[in-house]
Amino acid sequence: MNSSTANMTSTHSSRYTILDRPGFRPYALLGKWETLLALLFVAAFLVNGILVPNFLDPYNLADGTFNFSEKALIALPMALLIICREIDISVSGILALCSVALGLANTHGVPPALLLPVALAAGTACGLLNGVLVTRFALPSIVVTIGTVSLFRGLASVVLGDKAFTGYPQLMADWGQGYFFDVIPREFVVLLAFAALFAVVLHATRWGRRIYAIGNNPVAARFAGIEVDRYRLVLFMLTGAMAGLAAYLLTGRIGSTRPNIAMGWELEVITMVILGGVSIAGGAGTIGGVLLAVLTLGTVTYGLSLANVPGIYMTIVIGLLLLVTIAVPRLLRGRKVAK
Amino acid sequence: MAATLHDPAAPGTPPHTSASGLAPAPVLQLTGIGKRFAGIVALNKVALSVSAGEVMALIGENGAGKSTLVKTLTGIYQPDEGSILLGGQSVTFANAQDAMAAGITAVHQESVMFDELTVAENIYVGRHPVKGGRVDWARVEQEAAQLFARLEVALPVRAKVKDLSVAQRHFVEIARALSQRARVVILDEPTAALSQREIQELYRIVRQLRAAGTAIIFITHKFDEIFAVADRYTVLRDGQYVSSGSIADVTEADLVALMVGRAVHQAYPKADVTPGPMVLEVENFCHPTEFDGVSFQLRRGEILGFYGLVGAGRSEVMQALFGLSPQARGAVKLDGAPVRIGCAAEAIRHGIAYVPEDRQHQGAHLTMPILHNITLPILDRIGFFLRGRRAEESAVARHYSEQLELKASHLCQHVAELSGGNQQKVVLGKWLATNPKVIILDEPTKGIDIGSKAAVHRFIGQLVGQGLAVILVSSELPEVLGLADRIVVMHQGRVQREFSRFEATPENVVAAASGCSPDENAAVPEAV
Amino acid sequence: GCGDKAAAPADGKIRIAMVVKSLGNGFFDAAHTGANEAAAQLKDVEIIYTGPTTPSAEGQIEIVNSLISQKVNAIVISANDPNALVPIAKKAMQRGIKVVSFDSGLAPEGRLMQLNPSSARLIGRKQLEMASSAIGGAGEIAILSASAQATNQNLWIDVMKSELAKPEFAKLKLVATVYGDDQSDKSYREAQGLLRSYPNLKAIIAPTTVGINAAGKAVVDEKLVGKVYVTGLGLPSEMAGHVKSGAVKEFAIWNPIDLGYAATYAAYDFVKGRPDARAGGKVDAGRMGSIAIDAKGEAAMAEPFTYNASNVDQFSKIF
Amino acid sequence: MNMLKQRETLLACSIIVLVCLVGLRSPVFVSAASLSNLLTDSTLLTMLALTQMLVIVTRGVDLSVASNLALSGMMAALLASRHPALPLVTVVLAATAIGLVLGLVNGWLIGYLELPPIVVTLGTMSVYRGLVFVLSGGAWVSSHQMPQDFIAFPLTRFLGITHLVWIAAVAVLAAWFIARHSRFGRDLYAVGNAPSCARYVGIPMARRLLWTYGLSGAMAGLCGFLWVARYAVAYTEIAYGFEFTVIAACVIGGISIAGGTGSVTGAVLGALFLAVIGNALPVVQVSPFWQSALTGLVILAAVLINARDAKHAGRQILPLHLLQRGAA
Ligand SMILES: Nc1ncnc2c1ncn2[C@@H]1O[C@H](COP(=O)(O)OP(=O)(O)OP(=O)(O)O)[C@@H](O)[C@H]1O
Ligand SMILES: Nc1ncnc2c1ncn2[C@@H]1O[C@H](COP(=O)(O)OP(=O)(O)OP(=O)(O)O)[C@@H](O)[C@H]1O
Ligand SMILES: [Mg+2]
Ligand SMILES: [Mg+2]
Repeated sequence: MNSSTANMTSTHSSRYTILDRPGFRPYALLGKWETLLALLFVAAFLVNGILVPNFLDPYNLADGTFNFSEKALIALPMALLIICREIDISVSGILALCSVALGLANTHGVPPALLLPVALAAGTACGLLNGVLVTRFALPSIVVTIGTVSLFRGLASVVLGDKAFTGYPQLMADWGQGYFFDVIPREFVVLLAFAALFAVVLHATRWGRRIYAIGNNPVAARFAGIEVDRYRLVLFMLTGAMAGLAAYLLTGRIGSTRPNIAMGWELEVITMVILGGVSIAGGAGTIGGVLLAVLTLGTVTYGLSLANVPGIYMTIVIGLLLLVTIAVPRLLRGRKVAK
Repeated sequence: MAATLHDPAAPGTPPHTSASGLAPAPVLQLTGIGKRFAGIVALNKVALSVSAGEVMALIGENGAGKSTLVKTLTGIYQPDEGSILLGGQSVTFANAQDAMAAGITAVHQESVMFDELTVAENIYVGRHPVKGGRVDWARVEQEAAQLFARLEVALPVRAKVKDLSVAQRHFVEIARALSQRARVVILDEPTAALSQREIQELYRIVRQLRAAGTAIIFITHKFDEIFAVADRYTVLRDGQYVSSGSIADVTEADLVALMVGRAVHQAYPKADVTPGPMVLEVENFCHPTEFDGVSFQLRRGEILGFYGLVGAGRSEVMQALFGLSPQARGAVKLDGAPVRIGCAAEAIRHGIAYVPEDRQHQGAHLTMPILHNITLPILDRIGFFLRGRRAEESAVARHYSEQLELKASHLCQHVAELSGGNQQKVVLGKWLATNPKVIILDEPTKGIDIGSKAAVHRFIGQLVGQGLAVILVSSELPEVLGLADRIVVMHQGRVQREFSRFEATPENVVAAASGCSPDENAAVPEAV
Repeated sequence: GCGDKAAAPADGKIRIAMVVKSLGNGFFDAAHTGANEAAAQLKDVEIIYTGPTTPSAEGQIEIVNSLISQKVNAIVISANDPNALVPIAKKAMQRGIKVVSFDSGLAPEGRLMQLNPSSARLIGRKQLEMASSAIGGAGEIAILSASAQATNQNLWIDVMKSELAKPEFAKLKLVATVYGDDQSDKSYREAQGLLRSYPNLKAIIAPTTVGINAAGKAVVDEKLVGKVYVTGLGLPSEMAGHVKSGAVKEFAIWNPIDLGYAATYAAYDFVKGRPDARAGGKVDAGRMGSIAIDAKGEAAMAEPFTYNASNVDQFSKIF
Repeated sequence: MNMLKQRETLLACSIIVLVCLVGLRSPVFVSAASLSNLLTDSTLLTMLALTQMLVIVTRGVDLSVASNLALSGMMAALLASRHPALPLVTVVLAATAIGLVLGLVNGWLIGYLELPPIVVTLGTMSVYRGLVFVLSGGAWVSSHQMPQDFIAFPLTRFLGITHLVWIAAVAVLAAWFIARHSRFGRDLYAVGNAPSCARYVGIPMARRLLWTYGLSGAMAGLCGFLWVARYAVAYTEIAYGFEFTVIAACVIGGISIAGGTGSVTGAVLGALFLAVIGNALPVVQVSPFWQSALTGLVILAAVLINARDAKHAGRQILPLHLLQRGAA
């Protein structure tokens, strides 16, 4: 650092002046995805609060967070993966396999306190497999994980057959559906803590900066001395580990393991991430956006389910929400001029 | 030969008899063209006119708006104001197809290539000839082959484009532009990726076209080219029309003054540095397919030029040196100690920097801010938490941006929004910021305008004065001859010869690059 | 019983939520009809009919969660997983909501009562009897189930396996149990696989509606009508075609309308805190009379009803 | 070109080896009847894989095919059951048209609004599936409600071959023609290779994408009818999750998710490969609990074989000097 600052003193004045930041443009702030989501969230909240009885009850709001906390925990590393131009379709399979690992460990008398490490280890191992296949063999991650999802879920069903694991310790139930101070669901606290952690890593550290750089242009990132494959591998393992954590919480919450646990969650998780403004082409997106998307989706679906709208109508609503939120900005802005 | 290149008598075009003589009515006339992007005025009331059988040089600094003008002419952008008259009639183009139909084609600055398609198909992509409801492949291949035969470029029409070298790809693009029997052909920096020999080929083609009555707009930053092929010039500065006239009436210095608005010292400012101790020694560097037995040494304060035809393997050697090619073998010593460089991060740690030749793919992160681009390789130095280090980051980025005369409005601007030459400057700045011992510059001034080029050269000179060792890979002969202390010439993956500054002459360097061994360098075998 | 903490809605009606395995299932739609009938008779009952899109325990948990928030008075549920729903059901009961399971039961600690459509033994046995009578008492049979995770299917399959040991079924030989995941294409392929791998197969028992349909179609397509018989559980409205084609001679199902009707009555009794509404007691079930609850909190209705060519058309108009 | 051929040969060989292995274990599998059954069974997957291939070639993906199939199939079934007198052709055309419209919606959003395909089709996937429920009221349409000719159509034989196979054969030929010999198809390859370059050569990208997804939708519509008629039942959940099977078929067939490459032969072989596994597993009597794991393993193996092959193809720099000599 020192010698380069020394160089800087010999500044040769350029013909052009370059500002440090763009001038403040409120218009640009309005155009941001997060602003849009925040507005949507507030709107959904208000509409629900006015139209749906029981919605504003704090206990109900707290309970409502159970519906998305585990999925959102997986959405966090998934966001990093997608920013990095990768994707993991196998998360729900990993979750099932981790839950089976928990069940096996539990039935073989592993003490309750050691169950969480078991789930995390199992998840990390699954993520490692994905990561190795993707990095070592240079395969597209969507292809690899379409294969591994059926492998992981298949292994779960091989172990379980038509049986189920039950009888999990109270500790897991406490984390899965317990509360802090009798009001704040523990799962939600875990989610917020991890969201903060991920946000710091992605937005305030050099790891995060490099993740963006890889997603933006993997070749140039390699040329800039970033060990692209190592980052990818670690992100896959992280996703696996978070799926393991989700498995621990979900299994604790429902107290049983079957091979079809969390079936179809991958699409819900990816929906959260994409609605959160993470670009599927990589290189763009924020954790704040993902969290807002999670809360918005949670509010909308919880409001609908309090109004006893059948689940299948909810899928329509979510599908439309996804389409509308990406289409409206584009329609408002007019057709983009491509480079 | 020339007359057979193509038949310009497209419907509605009066046949031209000769390229010389009094200028006929312009084929293409632009008046008052304006184009802005989100607050940036790229073009402001630009005027331009070209006649049939004329080569118009369009010149201007980086970011002057040349490429933007090309895009508005070819239907890729729609101008915000102004009019385009083609053959005396006002036209508007909603898309590239309209422009092609009207007889305007271009070879764009960015490569427009479809890697998985064959050479022949790349020429006809988007307008395959159809017979009886199906694509007439026989005709596609036949016409492509004929086209290359007329251009006197040998290319297998069935090869996939991804297997071609950069220069070969460029000829495919040129062939595409010519295949359309256009009235106006635009070449946007066509020589940036070509070496001397291929540039000569291109000149020949341009002259053929001119003789056949085509109007040609030729964009370049190299003045020798302007004087070699152009008849007239038009200068843009900051998106505005400055002047135009006949090439015969101006000198290089006049043009530079028009472009930049001030005088520029064109000399190559190689400071007289006595080379210091040895920094880098490369011994018998090999790669299974790309190069073989490459050895050279580099001292502190020295500039080592690498010259060769495009495809000679220089870039591959440099990338291997930078740890990007795991298959490479050989002994590398840094400051006398043997090192093994397995990845780019290690190379950076050892104080090596590599400015890649392909800025779009290997160099820049296009949708990231300038600031983040420049500090990317030095994040380790800045710290783990980047929040709160913003001032340091800005200082570094600002320093190098100013040294290189970057034209940008603010540091948070995405690199994609910069003009081609300014993107190159960002990449250069990013590597200079690593504060290296050895910097490898692979075509560092490709696409950079003359004023900035001088700034870059001056800056390189300064760094060398401070003890930096530079490897300069360049296909621009004057640059290599002017800057380098020694010149290594490569041919087909091997070192053909090494010249000291005093031995090197344009003739013997080019001869070596074409594969002549030292003793026969008097007799250049092929026309260069 | 415990005090009624759940707040009654403004109009004073008792709200009973019927949570089914998944929406769009004819069987549960019929149960809904029964529940509405009971509500009409009870006058002060409002039925909320709901269920997830796909038959998943997680989906049902979300729904029960929202029902707790709505402070309904009772939840009548057919569970996709007997254990996974226990914690949430317990939570509902802690908040004063009466939980009664029907059709596919919850584990005992998660509900006050389980209303079996019939006993598992009867259902399993019935299917074996139908298969046996169709093929003349002897031959190879196979089972085509839904997914390996479906609780009640597995229960019936276990019953069938133990019943097969009995002398009256000694000549029946169970050669395979396969799973079609309640997808028509997979079930069809599995049925075809059975027909091909076991040339001597005489009957396929499919205790699931998608399965019995697919097996019927596979038998027709393989031109084995008259050689291989399909039987199992299905709805008359969905099975009429296969009975006509001859692939299915007989099939069984209990009356889902009655099941929904009785479950609603039972839940009402619990909400009202009737003294008999407890394990070992009985519930009053309107037109069905009273239903006894055994010591494990389970109650069973009648033996499943058998349908064949003579009556299927008549019932197919009803459910 | 040569490399591509090799990869497809490899896949074809692995299919044959797979069939032989299964045949060794359970000889019924290689009987003529069984193999013809296999062919019939693979048709729907094959047809969907063909249009999915075109979509993937443009760097897109159509996740909504299975939902589209369910919706068009349900509409066809409702139409046929409510109006039994309607000629079958009308029903088929109606199903195809519905599919086409649903596909065009995707295409419009992706082509004209330039929205990312995976996001758009993820959204329409939910919407279409939900609409099946809404429009059918959640009720089944069962075999006895459908007209006889409706149910009979897919498996009726013409010249000894089922209609399904005929239709699939026509679809394969049509897709081959589109992919190899039509301007439309060639433009798709160009778009997939370099989307940003497509506009430079005047390819009407929006229109091409519109019709590519339209085609995928129309095929889903047709398959919707065939599916419902074949299995003689329509309900909300039909073909749930089938989109991933279709994509897996394409991927196994060597169609690159990165766009720009892929052949009809690849798509067909990929679909056949999965059909063989799907048909073999019930016959070889492995434990049903192993099925999913085995399928996953086999898919991974196929993908790895493909990858290994791709590595061999590698980037080889053409011997430039030879060419130059030729020119001189
Ligand atoms: N898509 C875009 N969005 C915003 N600004 C743009 C865009 N394209 C070009 N510009 C701006 O327009 C100006 C003109 O750029 P242009 O590419 O035409 O320059 P040029 O003369 O071709 O330069 P060079 O010699 O470096 O290629 C530049 O200031 C550039 O930043
Ligand atoms: N067949 C190919 N496929 C893909 N990229 C290629 C191919 N051939 C060359 N390139 C790219 O083009 C660039 C030019 O490399 P090449 O080996 O042809 O010449 P060079 O001597 O290394 O470069 P130069 O002479 O331009 O400095 C390389 O960086 C390489 O990445
Ligand atoms: Mg330019
Ligand atoms: Mg090079």
